[in-house]
Amino acid sequence: MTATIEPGTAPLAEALDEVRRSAQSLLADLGHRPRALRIRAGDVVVEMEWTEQQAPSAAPAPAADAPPPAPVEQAPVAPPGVGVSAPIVGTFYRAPEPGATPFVSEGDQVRRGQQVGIVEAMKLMIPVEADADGRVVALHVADGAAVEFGERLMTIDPEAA
Amino acid sequence: MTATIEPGTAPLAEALDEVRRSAQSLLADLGHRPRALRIRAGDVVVEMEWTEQQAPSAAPAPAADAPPPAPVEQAPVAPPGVGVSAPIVGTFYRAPEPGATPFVSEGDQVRRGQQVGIVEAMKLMIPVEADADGRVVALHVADGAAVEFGERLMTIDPEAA
Amino acid sequence: MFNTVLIANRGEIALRVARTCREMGLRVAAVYSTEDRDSAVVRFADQAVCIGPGPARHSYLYLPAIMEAARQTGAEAIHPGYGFLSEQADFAEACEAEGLTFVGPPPAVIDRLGDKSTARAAMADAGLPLLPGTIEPVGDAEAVAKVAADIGYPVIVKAVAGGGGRGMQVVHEPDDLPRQYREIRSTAQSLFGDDRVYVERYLPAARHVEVQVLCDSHGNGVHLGQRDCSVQRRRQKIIEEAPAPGLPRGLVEQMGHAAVRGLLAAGYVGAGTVEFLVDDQSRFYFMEVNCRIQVEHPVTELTHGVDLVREQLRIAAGERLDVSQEELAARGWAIECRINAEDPARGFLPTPGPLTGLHLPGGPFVRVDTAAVAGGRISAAYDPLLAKVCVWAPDRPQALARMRRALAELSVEGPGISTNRDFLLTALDHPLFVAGTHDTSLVDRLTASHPREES
Amino acid sequence: MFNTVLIANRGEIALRVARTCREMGLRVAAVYSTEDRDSAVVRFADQAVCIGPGPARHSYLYLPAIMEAARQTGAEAIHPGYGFLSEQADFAEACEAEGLTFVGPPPAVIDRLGDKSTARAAMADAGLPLLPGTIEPVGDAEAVAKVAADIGYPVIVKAVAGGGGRGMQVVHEPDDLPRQYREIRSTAQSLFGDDRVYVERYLPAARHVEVQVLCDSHGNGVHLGQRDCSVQRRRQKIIEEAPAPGLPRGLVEQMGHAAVRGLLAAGYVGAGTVEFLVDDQSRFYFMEVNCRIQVEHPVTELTHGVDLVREQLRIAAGERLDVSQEELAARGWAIECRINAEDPARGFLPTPGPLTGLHLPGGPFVRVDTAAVAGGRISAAYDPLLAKVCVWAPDRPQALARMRRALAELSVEGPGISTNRDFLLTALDHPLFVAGTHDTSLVDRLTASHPREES
Repeated sequence: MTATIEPGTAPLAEALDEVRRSAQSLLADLGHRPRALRIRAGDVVVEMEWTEQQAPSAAPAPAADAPPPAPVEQAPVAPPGVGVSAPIVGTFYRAPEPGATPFVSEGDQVRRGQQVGIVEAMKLMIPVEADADGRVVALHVADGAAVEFGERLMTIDPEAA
Repeated sequence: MTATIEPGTAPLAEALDEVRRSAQSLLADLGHRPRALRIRAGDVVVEMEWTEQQAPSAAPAPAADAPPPAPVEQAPVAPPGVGVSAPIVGTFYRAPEPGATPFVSEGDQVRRGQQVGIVEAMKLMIPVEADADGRVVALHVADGAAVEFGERLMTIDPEAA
Repeated sequence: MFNTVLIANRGEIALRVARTCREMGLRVAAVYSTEDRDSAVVRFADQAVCIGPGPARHSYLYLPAIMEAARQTGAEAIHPGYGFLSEQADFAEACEAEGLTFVGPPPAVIDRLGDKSTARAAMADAGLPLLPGTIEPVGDAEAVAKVAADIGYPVIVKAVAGGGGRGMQVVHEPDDLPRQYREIRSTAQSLFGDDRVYVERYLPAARHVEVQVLCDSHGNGVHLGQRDCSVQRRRQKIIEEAPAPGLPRGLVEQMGHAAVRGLLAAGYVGAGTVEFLVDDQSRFYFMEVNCRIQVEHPVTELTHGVDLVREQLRIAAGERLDVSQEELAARGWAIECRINAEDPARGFLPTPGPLTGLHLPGGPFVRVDTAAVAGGRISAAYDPLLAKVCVWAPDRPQALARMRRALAELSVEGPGISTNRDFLLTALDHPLFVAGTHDTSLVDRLTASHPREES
Repeated sequence: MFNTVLIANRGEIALRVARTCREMGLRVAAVYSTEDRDSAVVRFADQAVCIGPGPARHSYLYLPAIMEAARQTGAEAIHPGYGFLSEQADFAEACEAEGLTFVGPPPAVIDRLGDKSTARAAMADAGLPLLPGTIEPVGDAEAVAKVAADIGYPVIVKAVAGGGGRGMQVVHEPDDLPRQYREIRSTAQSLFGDDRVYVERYLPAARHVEVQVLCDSHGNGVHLGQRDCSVQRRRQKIIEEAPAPGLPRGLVEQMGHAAVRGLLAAGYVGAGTVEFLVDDQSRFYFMEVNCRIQVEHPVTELTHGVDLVREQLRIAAGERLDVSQEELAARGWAIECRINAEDPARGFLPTPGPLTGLHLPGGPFVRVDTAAVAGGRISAAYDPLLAKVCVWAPDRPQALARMRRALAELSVEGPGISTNRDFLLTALDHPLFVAGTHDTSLVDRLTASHPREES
């Protein structure tokens, strides 16, 4: 956390007071403790660091709401439910052939093991199957798109089975 | 705790006071101890760091009682009390000259500023002085032994003053 | 030159190839298994594609996935590294079929030189000395016994399709031959799906000396001197050096020329290595050809000042060698130690796991090739190579001293992880190694006397 | 040879010297201030002695403490590194008085070459070309004005006792001279306690080229080629390379021979550097001598394959040079970039603080000299050099590409820490630097156009 304040020409003591007060008030307003704090105003700099272990005072438990580090290649937010992943790197097709009816569309009920798409890799047509009974609540990949191994293609809500 | 002070002249003392006071007041208001603190005002910088082990909690003025991070090569356990450290790397002597009575022995009462030994470095005889009023409770280094800068030579119990 | 190169490998060699690509201004496309999601090459690459789960046969060895990744990334060339698909003629062929440049020799050459029988025939034709034995596979136990009697015991029976230290058997006594012949055929069948074997004289006290060769697609070839790789545990090299210590000067040149002649005759293109055995009377015998960059290539780079991966890429792009044999001079001495996450006291059992701390050697004339980082992990799914520590010095004694210093600087921490660092230091200090008169039996001597840790 | 060497320094150079000592089988004694308690060399050394608090004048510059540490550790020789006491004749004398070997030239030579006036006289006597100007210090403003008028403006007024970029002033106009003359004298008095100054022609567009020399105590001297150190910020070098680009071959040899001749004439013993300015017509002029190992010595080590610290120690032990000028050949190209913990956008203000993360470049032909480790800190008490990243390649374009790749691999993390990495990359990419036609004004060009960070 870094806060930068425009440099002022006030004498040092005043500037120091201002920066310190700023730090105090920022920390108080925050309600929790950051890992590090740095406030600079002209020549005056206040920096603080806290250890990870230190209990963040009266703030709620941080571990509970801290999201895990997101893998770089994962889709930003996956909806809840069971994901159907690409079984191989290749090209995803929603339908058995160009122009044909897609295997599934959003809202469809599917059964575990039911074919819901195809990934083509080097002329190999690898069927994609539903991992659970449920309703298709989201399709994440367009027809004909390149997909990596393990990439989430669609999401099934098993509650809706 | 580390305080880094750049060399300078008269107005420096004032600035130093200001920065130190600012640090003290910030820490007092904080109510807990961060891992590190750094305040800089112009050429004056005060930096502090605490070890992980130290209880943060609502301890009183932390600067006063916080022991410095234990140096790796220091004697395993230093008895409680005020340490008297070698002012320079060199040879420690307990007495003003060979055969003479030692400046102090275990159990002696000493006053702050009283000479309690000598460290010789390249023919320079650097007096070692007591840092506090109290009783010499332990001598850690033998007469004629090589000592490093900062090595604890003896311990004074100020309670016994 | 290409725009984008796909690196069909993992670990330190993937990163090493990526570094050279970057320096040459080529776009780097990496592939990774789910085990390697956070690997160094993934972070380094311009683009990275997940090609499958941890087990290599479903990812790094799975041809359709690699080819798809190349298509998706728009790669024009594929660098296979070492291991995995690097010596699979099928893979080189698939690249050709897709219009991709395979960074390595043509498929037919891989085929011919990968089969030990045809490789021996090709090298014999080119005038390279072979150990007494058969060139053609031997069809039955009686024929083997006859050949063995002719060339004298001990003999070694080798699978034609073998490699990497697997599929061979030393036979010391005629009485053992029938049983061991049957065993090796059955092993070869199960390992390689090919039970053909051949027989040659076994040299118990030989040195493993190999010659690094570069051949361009215009019929030019040069060699970059020798590497001695005699320090092996279970036929896996652990210490390599360049040049080979104690070889007569004439022999060095003879071997170099023989290697170039052999590979040019075979139609070789790219960087390749011709492995020889050298006996205690400084006679050399062709053993096999490796159609790829080798783990130990850095020692040659350090002595010759040549980036071998750069030369591979240039050759693959159809460029000519830009150095002549006369210009290629070795300077000083280089040694590589392979740091494996393994426990020498438990039979070199791999010790995968999280890496909580890692401090690598640095400073003058030290090179470290690794994909390991503190906070990462050594995967149980792949070989346990953790880092290659390489040093250079003007002469061998200084190089040895530098390697000891560098290895002492290395620190690897993690629950359950141990390394062969101390074992390497012991090997470096062995009087035979110090004298440079060791042979491939060095590690056996060390392990025989090595105290086994209680477990 | 010695048994124990005390290293009277800190940071990367202390570790670098320690590494060579270890390789030579010498016991390593380190000294440290309380700031450096957990430093790399303290961990590396066989013995380490705390010599004082953080401020250098109470520790690394405090002669009695260093001498005591040498006594306590039983050191027979002291290596001073660079900076601190390395060019203090007093220190070399104190070593002599205590029967210790100072790893550097004799005190009288340090004295003579440390004084710019006597150094210029000595080099002029040895036939080295000097910039037009005075050899003797100039006593008053009138005399200076007369000299300046003779040699033509701009001139540079330099403190006789100056060095490291401090104590010099460029004067462009005769009218400015009296004031600037007074200023530089007063600055020199306060900085060095010596207000003597001299005058020479100022070259606005010169290149800083230096020659690395080794002289043994038997009257033999060799040079190890040139380094170009023209990329400087505030007269502090930040990029150095070997050889110097674009110098005519004849000039290279002329400068090399001149440097050796000059140092041998001065009675030099050890590793030393003769700094020259080279003007845009490839004329060279003696500037000063550095009586120590230099920060940028690795680039010479990489091109020449010589461990310069090893040579320093051998020479200090009275051994003869074991290489002749004919055998010393440069190979390829080497570049060093100094990674400083500083903020180029804030006038290169140092940014000390804890180092929470550090990832160093590695792989082919990359060398990193550093004492920094993740979990450590960059101290505000000393100069902000964090690491020296060095690369080697067969030619300059490849070396540049490799340096870009290496710098891109570097990552430094810590609250408040920034580095000059991106600034270095910008400098490397400047068309003048790429062409190798830059001079010492390059950084000024860059900072003039460098966007200042909004705050």
